[in-house]
Amino acid sequence: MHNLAEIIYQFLAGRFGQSALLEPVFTLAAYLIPCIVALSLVSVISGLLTYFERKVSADIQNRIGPNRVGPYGIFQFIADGVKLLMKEDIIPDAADRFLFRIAPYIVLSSTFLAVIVVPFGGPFIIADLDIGLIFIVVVSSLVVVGFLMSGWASNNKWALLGGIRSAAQMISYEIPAALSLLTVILITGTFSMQQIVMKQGPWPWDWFIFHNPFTFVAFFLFMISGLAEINRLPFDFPEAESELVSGYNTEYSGMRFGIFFLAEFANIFVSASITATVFLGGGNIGLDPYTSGIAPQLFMVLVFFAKVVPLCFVTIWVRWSLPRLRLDQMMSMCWKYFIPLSFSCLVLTALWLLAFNGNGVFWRISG
Amino acid sequence: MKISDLIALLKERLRDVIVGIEEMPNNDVMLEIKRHDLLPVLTTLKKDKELGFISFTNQLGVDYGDSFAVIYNLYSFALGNKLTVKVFLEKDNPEVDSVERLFRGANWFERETYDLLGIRFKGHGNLERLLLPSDWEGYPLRKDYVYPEEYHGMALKRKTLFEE
Amino acid sequence: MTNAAAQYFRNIKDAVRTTAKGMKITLKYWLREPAITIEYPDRLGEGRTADDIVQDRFRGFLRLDSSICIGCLQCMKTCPIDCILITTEKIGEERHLTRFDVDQSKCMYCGLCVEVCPTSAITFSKRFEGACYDIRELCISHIHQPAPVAKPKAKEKEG
Amino acid sequence: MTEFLSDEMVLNMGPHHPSTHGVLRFILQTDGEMMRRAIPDVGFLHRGIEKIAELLPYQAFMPYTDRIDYLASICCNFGYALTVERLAQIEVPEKAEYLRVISAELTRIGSHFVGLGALLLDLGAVTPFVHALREREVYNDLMESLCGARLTHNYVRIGGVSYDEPPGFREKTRRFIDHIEYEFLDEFNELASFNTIFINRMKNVGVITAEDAIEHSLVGPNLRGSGVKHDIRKNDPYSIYNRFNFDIPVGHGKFGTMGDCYDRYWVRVEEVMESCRIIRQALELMPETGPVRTKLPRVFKPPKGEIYVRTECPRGEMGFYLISDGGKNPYRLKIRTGSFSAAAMIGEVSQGVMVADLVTIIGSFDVVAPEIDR
Repeated sequence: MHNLAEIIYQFLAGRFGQSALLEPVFTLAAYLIPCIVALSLVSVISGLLTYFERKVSADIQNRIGPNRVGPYGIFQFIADGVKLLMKEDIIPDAADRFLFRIAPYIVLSSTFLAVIVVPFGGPFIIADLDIGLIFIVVVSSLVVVGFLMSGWASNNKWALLGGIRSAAQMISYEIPAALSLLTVILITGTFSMQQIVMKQGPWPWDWFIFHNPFTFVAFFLFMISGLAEINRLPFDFPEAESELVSGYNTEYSGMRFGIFFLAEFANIFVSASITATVFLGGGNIGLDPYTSGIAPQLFMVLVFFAKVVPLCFVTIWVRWSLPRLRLDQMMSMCWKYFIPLSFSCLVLTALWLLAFNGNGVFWRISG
Repeated sequence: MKISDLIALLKERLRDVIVGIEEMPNNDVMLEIKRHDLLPVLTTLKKDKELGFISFTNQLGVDYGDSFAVIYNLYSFALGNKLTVKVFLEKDNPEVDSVERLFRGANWFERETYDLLGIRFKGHGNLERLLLPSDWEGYPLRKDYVYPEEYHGMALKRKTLFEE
Repeated sequence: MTNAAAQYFRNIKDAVRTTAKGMKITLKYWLREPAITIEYPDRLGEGRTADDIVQDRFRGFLRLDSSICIGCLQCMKTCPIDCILITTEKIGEERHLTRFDVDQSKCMYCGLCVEVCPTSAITFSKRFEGACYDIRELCISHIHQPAPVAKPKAKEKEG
Repeated sequence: MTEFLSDEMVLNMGPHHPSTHGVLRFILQTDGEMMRRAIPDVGFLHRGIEKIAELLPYQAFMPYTDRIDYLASICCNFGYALTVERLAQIEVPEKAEYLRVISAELTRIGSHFVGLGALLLDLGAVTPFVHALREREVYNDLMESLCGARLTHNYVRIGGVSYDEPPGFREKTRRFIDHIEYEFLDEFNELASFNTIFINRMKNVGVITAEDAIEHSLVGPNLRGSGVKHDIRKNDPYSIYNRFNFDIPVGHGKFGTMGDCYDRYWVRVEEVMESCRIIRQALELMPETGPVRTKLPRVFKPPKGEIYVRTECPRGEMGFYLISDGGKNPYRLKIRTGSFSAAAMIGEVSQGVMVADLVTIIGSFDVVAPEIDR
């Protein structure tokens, strides 16, 4: 298996020589360095996403948006982060202090765990697990634990309602999201994210979204259930500021709130990158990600982000266009529409593959 | 309906109970009745097919100095007429039948009148202060009301800046 | 049965159609419509001040032209919240204004004093930036030393 | 013991809750997301306006009427001025009547924009709210050029209005209402009103039958939303409203049952269009010049008497019951407002709905807290 850790390990081993003493150090470094780099990268990306969101919403609403810190206000997120860090960290008296404190980290870590298997294009993937996609599905549902914890520990009824809502919502929408991802797995036959990217091609007709009509539907099903998974409007029930004040993070302040905030935007990025990887070909430019030179590899990264950023924009755009559903409508939407549709997509894709010998609609062009 | 016709109709329907009936400015009729007649009269006004004063638009209490009064403003969609019903109450025992059962909308109006004027409504389901805090003393809209200086240690008047 | 199925797909169609319509509008705004925000207070544009962004009739802080004030006390009497305090004294032969204070922290900018003034001595300025660290700064004295009141013209006195 | 065994949870919604439109408090008895009861608790904004009226001369009370319903201050000014004028039988100049109607209808548009936008904001749609407020900003500028204030206008006086129209006012107003009627509302409806999610949130929620609405003294758009065709401007015309040609929009179950939240919402949207019609006609008919104010004696004393005058405010009928003892202050002034009965009704219709629906219901009644408390 190729991944960043291995490359770094080999680089270190080549530089300092093999020895039994240094091996654990190399291994640790090989795994830690990409993790730290990727995580700080994701933090910066989610910070930029907050800026992006504010700017887009301002444009949609005839406003200007952040424009004071740095050119066009681009460093606004840093100022916000500094402000949040300096704020007092208030823990309510009646709160369960231990749970209250660790809940944000659980939310954040489950988000960042998913980043591990996201292929940023080329060889830039922290760990290309065999079970990559399943890993993401599993890890992203850990967020629920954090939300429930924060809702319960706050000892606030609004927060509790928010926590319960998030549990109900995320567990329900896990199913259509996973099922629509499975349609692609039927085609690839592997869960490995890097393999999924490599099985697609550089051109739109090579992508799995246009493989057959049912993956096309599955793409939109995944997009929407992804919105529900990451608690974005029209599915932002756990927060629902006009109903539940601020939902699970009502009682949080300072950087603990900032961590929730960071996790929310990191989630947008993760969701968009999964969509880009699975359905839109990720960073595939038709070359082998490992053996080609550094220039094509960086171009792959560029291609990957060129796909992720529009998807992030769609997430933000939807939020500023639509009202929120009601809880029961959200549930019935999931169980009446999304799960049947995603199941039928799965079955119909399987039948398609049987009938057309595993080929897609554009198999003649894409070869 | 013309005001004179309405007065004639009301006189016919409520012959025995009318204390006074007169025209008011703005196309209105003022009907004065005795306290214990209030509920039957309003019931007649509402239930009577021809009158049909089904809309309870307003209710207020007044402190006339030597007596209290409760005034009801009704409206009839059928006739297109307004009607003002007035009941005088004694100063020392301001109590009148509640019409909450008859007009559900009167609920809060009566609570407000109780709150601000201290007129009690017999038979009201939940006669508590509505606008003021439940431990407020006195009834502000009474003419002899003295404005308190403070409430729970909070000063109720700001010193003017001119005193500096 | 077919009805229900048709309804099912019609629901999906409706949801997609109306959502797409709404998103088209927001996209149009994102791409095209300019911001209408005025960047108060520091980026109002070339040579514009806070006074320029309000309309001509704007009811801002009260302003007194003490040279034409006849000391009739009408503004003080008509003020619903008593935010004007005027004292006059007879110094020598003439009446003098000794005090003309307006408590701008209390004033509700209703304009009754301006309307009632027979000589238009008290008028609205366009100033509205009243933020300060001490509320006492908002109690503005318009007379610093006793000033003789203006003689009312006969005609204006009637009005 | 049963206290502990019941599934009931008491939630305290407000007074500082994002969607209670001002300082309004509800005590919710809920079973999870389902609500058993919502008990409104009002009075946080009680300023004793009726008591203040007894302490002030007739003209000096005018600025206080702004504060009854701060979103529609001109309509409140108008109602109070009308009451005093009818009692004292003061003639109002022709031009002042037109200026009053135009400004009152503009205020209705501005007020409905806040009402509609805030409802959408409660349902999570932020953009339509900001768009509605953007248009309200134009209205604010118009009113500022007319009377110098943006929120508490205090424009109407007993016996007229305070200022004549500024130059260019007609042109600007015409452009504003053209924009509202032909461009903005279409876009707003596409963006928000006809959105499936929005319709599903609104339809069949908080249904009030016509009988119930009358029984509970509902007024204005809330009453008309239940299908009762009753508008003071038509049924008991005041000022010069009988000169204009306009319709009374009523709810007819556009998407769900008659009298649901969507009907109340839609009645308001249609009322904006009707107001535009009235303003357009009034701008045509308004005389170019003329006095705008009748001179009143400085110490104004209306004759002894009692009067009840109702006017149509954006939140329904606003009634002023004025008792004059011939003195220079009102003896008693009772202000009956639309939000007052609407707030009482919220407790009635919100039994057995979800918490999210309560927010919808509060928004659809378009209550303004100071108008409830006065």
